[in-house]
Amino acid sequence: MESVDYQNVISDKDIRRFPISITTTEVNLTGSWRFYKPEFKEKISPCSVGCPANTNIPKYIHYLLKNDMDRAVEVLRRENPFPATCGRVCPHFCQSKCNRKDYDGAVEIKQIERFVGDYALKVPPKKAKVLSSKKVAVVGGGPAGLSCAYFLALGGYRVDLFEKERFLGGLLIYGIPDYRLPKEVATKEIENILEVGNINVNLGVDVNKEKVEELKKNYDAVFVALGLSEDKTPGNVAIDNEHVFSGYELLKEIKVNGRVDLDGDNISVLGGGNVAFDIARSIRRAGKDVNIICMETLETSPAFEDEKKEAIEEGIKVVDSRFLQNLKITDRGLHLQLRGVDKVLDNYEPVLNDYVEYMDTDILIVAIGRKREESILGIEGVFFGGDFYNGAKTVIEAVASGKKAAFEIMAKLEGKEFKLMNEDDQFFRSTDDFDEYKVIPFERININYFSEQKPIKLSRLAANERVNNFNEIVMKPSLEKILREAKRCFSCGVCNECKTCWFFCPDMCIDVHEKVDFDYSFCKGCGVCSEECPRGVIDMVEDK
Amino acid sequence: MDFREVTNIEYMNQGDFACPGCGAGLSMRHALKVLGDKTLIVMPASCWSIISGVFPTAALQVPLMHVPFATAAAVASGVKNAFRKKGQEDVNVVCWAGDGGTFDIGLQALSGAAERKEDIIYVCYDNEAYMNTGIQRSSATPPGAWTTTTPTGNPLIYEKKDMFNIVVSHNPAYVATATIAYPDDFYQKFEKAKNAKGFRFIHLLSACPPGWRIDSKDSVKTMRLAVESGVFVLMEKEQGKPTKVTYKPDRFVPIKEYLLSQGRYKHLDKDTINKLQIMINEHLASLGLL
Amino acid sequence: MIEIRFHGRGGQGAVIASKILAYAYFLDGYHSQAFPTYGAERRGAPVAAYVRVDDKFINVRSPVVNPDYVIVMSGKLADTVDVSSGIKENGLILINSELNADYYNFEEKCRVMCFDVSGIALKYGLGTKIMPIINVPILGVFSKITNSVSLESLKRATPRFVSTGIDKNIEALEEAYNLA
Amino acid sequence: MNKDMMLGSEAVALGVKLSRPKVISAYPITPQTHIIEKLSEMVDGGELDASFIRVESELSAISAALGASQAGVRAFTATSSHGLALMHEILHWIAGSRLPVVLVNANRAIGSPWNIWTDQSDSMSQRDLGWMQVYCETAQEALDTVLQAFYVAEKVLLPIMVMIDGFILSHTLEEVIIPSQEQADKFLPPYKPEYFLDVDNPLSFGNAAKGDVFYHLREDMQCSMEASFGVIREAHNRFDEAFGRKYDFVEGYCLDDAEIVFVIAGALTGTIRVAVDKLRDLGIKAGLLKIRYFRPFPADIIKELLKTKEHVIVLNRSVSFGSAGQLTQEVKNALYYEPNKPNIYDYILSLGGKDVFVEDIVNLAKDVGNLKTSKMLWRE
Repeated sequence: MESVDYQNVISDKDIRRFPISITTTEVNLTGSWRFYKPEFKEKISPCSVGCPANTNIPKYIHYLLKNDMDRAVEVLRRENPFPATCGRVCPHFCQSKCNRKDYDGAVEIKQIERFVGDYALKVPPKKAKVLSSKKVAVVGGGPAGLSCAYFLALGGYRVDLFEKERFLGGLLIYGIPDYRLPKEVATKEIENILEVGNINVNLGVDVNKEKVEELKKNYDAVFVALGLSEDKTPGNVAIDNEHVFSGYELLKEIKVNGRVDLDGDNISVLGGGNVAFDIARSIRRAGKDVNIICMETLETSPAFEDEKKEAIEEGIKVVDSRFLQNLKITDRGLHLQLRGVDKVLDNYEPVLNDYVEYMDTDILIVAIGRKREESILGIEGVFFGGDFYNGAKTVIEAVASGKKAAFEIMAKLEGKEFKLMNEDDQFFRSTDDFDEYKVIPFERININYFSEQKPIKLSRLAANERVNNFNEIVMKPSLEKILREAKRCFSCGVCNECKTCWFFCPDMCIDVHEKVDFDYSFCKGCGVCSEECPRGVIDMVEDK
Repeated sequence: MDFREVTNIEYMNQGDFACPGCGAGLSMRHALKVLGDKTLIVMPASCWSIISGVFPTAALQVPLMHVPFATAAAVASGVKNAFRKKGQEDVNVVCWAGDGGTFDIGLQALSGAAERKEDIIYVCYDNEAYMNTGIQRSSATPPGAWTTTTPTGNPLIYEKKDMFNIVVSHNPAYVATATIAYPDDFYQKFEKAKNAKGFRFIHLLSACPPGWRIDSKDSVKTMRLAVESGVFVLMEKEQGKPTKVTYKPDRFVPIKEYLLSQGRYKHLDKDTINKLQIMINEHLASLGLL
Repeated sequence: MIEIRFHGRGGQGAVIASKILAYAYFLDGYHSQAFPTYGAERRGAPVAAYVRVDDKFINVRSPVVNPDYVIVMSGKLADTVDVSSGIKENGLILINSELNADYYNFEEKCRVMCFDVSGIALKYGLGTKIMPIINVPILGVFSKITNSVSLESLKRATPRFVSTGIDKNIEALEEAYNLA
Repeated sequence: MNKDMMLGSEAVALGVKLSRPKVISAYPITPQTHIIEKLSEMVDGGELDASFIRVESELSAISAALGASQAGVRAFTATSSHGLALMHEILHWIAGSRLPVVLVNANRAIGSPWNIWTDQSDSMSQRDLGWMQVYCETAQEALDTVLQAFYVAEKVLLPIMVMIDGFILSHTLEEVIIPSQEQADKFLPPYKPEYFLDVDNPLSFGNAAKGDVFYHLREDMQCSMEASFGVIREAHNRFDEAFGRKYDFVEGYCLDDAEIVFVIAGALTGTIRVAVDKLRDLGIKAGLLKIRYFRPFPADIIKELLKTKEHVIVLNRSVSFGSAGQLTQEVKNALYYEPNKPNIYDYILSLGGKDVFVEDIVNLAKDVGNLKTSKMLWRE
């Protein structure tokens, strides 16, 4: 048979292409599909707003959970140089703002702060450099003055600090009893502040009006936080240090000597604030019977709830809604005439009723508040802060006031106008640079990523274990408990690298490392990351 | 689930052709994270036919073969038998099909493979209509839903086909429903499917922003709402064990909330929504969930 | 070329008989071919099968229309099916029947032979009274009367196409051969 | 030489077994069933080391073959008629995927009405897929062609369909020379594809391709079809060396001096041979051209063989309704540029198993003077 000549074999050329894909879709830059783009924008947690010092609570909790304690300490100290102190004595306004409060109970921030603060005691802060030739005088070595000095020092200014007493710390050292704040804690924390450098401490310097005027001339700025210098007394009572004592002075004596000797077993304390309860409880620790007499009802009296509760546990009797109308010194001691009080007005004036009661007591301790040295307040061009300016407030409020003053001073010295970064929120932070200050409400929390869990229970010394000593009452929770509690934090508005955005990005365009980075070459702008972020740190913005 | 513990290894390339917020793309990404690199995909016509990239590019880093619409489970049977003969029994042969390719045109091949106990994993990503062709009704389209072929809403008598129990009736090794909106559940189920031997079926609810008429950002949220409202029940059945509901919300969200979050249901009146709620309640009651 | 046509009813084994026969011819050294006319395979329905034998390769594949031999598996079939159709002059029709060959009166000029193969089948337990399986023994009769295929080859061919009762079939085959 | 008798179907099964496929998937349909019954027996009996997937439809049968082939192993399936039609979509896909699947089709008519008997409408209507097509005349040829088919398909990287006529070949017991496994192995090397599903070299197969790419992929399929002539010839030569049996794209019979040539494909060829012999006895110079390869269509060879003939009667066992028999179309096409082309008659015979007898063909040749080339011819 005839045959036609054909090419005998197949060459590569004959089979050139197969329907096989061997390259990647990465040539397809899907970022061009986008109308909106995600942006990483951290926001403000309500607890930070609640904190007078605006501590970035979620952030330090995040570092705690990351087992990066140094970073946690750094974040805490960025706003507050007294974390170990505040972790004990601060009423934690933050907790009352916590988004978890009405969900399953606020995060026990106080104990977390105490935990990190105690760690911080062992970590001195980094030395600050001197960046300016200008000098600032700070008068008063309490929490406000120390905070002001601390932030100024961090800002590169040299500070001369003046303190009347032999030690720095004010009420931290001379006021708050050890069972609430051990002296060593406050002392260490103050030492750490001084570690920053740039602070020249002058102890035993009593500053009066003339001295302030002088400082004003010699320094580029002066901050005065003298605290409250004089006891208030009821009109018909005078402190004689025989039958009638100053609560403040007694507390100081106890802090310095560890004890106080009073003649008499039946002691009455006048006042409903923390000082009244502190002195009452301190004296109770000497085995004496103590009454607290206050104008308010027990519930409305201004002392911290814990204080009141613990005082009653310790056997202190609270005679509330009573006004000391008269006092007679007798052979057996003091005879008090008390009137019933219907209510207490805003200016601390009681509205009395007809009820009259008499009470005998060996000693009366007055703790109804203290006054400031008004004459200094009139000096212009001087910055004021702390209790001296704000009246009796909490430690954290003193810290906040010192911090605010420091920034105001620095703004002034640098010729800038100081303004709070967000007036509405009373929020300022020294170093973080947010473009948008927005507080994350509970509704912004993607609750699907959380489940209900009650806060940890705190262990306290029982009343009979504490009435004969000054040991701390709230025991330190275990690390396990602290971490469990820390995990409850929603981390509102603050990235805690949970990677939810990364997980749900359909386009693999997210990298989470400290913050969230987006690969805009491929991000299609779907917005799932923003929607799913449990804490609202990703915003979708128009992509122009 | 702690997302920080999820592997960083990706088996998908960027630049895929999924719409923004596509549930199917996201589901594939995570399914592959569980299944790993000893996996290959058999893919019938579906949105993923496009998502996977245009020749000569590929969005997957595992082998993939595209196959005609009706054939996924049969092709996978052939692939698995070939791998067995090659001595590579350990390769996961995965069908990745849409609801059309599973509930409708691919059902026969699926049933055949399930009955033969083929050692494959069949994943149906169910976006409840023919989305790739532009949103036409499938037998996975829920009653009441708008599609371009049910412009006044899918009649209520067309109840969504009960794929879970259809597959269960073949007594396969493992059957589950899942959605990526519940990552824990999703990962556990893929892990179980991976470790089981024999025919395995996972029915994934997968949001389609254009088809469901939702904002792309709400994709995961809507899938979650489907579960929270009881429209999609997360369950599983291992061979020899009873069907188990793997997640039950504390209380079911009213179906209204789910329906009205999506444009495809916006035409529904109160009466219809009530009827749908009754249907869902009956279904949940039959599962012992109400 | 020899052409053979089988008539049977579904289930009687006409197709198998045709295969055994073709194979036996093959074993005898011939070229052969066997094939059925299939309808749907239904028990009881009439079927036909064909065998061709030649000393060279058989090309033609059309049905056998002018057979040299016709083998009818059941006498009753001859009443309803035109079994003699196209038979060559002096061709032979072998019918499994108790009746006398005279009973069958075909138009064509051909020989007719009847043989009660069913009786032999039943004796060896092949099939039932209603439906005896006679496909193997009838080949013994065919071998004897035509002398065109060897008994030995039939015996050898049988096991290849019969799955059960091989021994009984072969015994029946031999008895049919001997009695024919 | 080991010779035996077997059905055409069994010869196919034996050819498959000798080819050592790894996956067989099939669904029963008359008249293909004997093939898969026999293969099941071989697999279950351990004679053949393959997976036999008993699928639930022809669609799945061919799909499983697609999967197996893409996975890189030799895959086989068999079907017929409606089954082949049901496979249609996947047949396209396999060709487009460039997978060397071998399919045996037992030719059978397609309804309606129901008809289980043989014609070639089923395979002829699948001619444009990119599958090679071979039509077999005898059981021996069927066996041999299956072996060749794997060789050719795996070199050309296009699938191949081997046709045996239903009943008249599939169910016919005839003699076959049995090749040994050693011979077969020598002829057919193990299948080693370059691209396949491989977790160590992950590729995507069949991703969407736009027109500019798709167009050239299709051009490549045509290039491969054209180049396949060389491969097929090589296969035939090697087969001859290994087994001593010669095959070609076409086979002539009494062709050299023939004036009337019948063109046919499939098992009815044998009947036509007998008719040619008869015609020669009657002094009529008849001849026969048997077409084995319908795809690729060996147009050049056919042109050379037929260009000087007077009458060419193309015997079609299928119709392209509204046009001509598919075989006629191709033959006419091959001869189009010849200046003195023969009279080409478009004859349709034996649809749905209608019997064809030697006499019919003899009469047809005798009557050639009265036949018309202008219209399709049907038997009285």
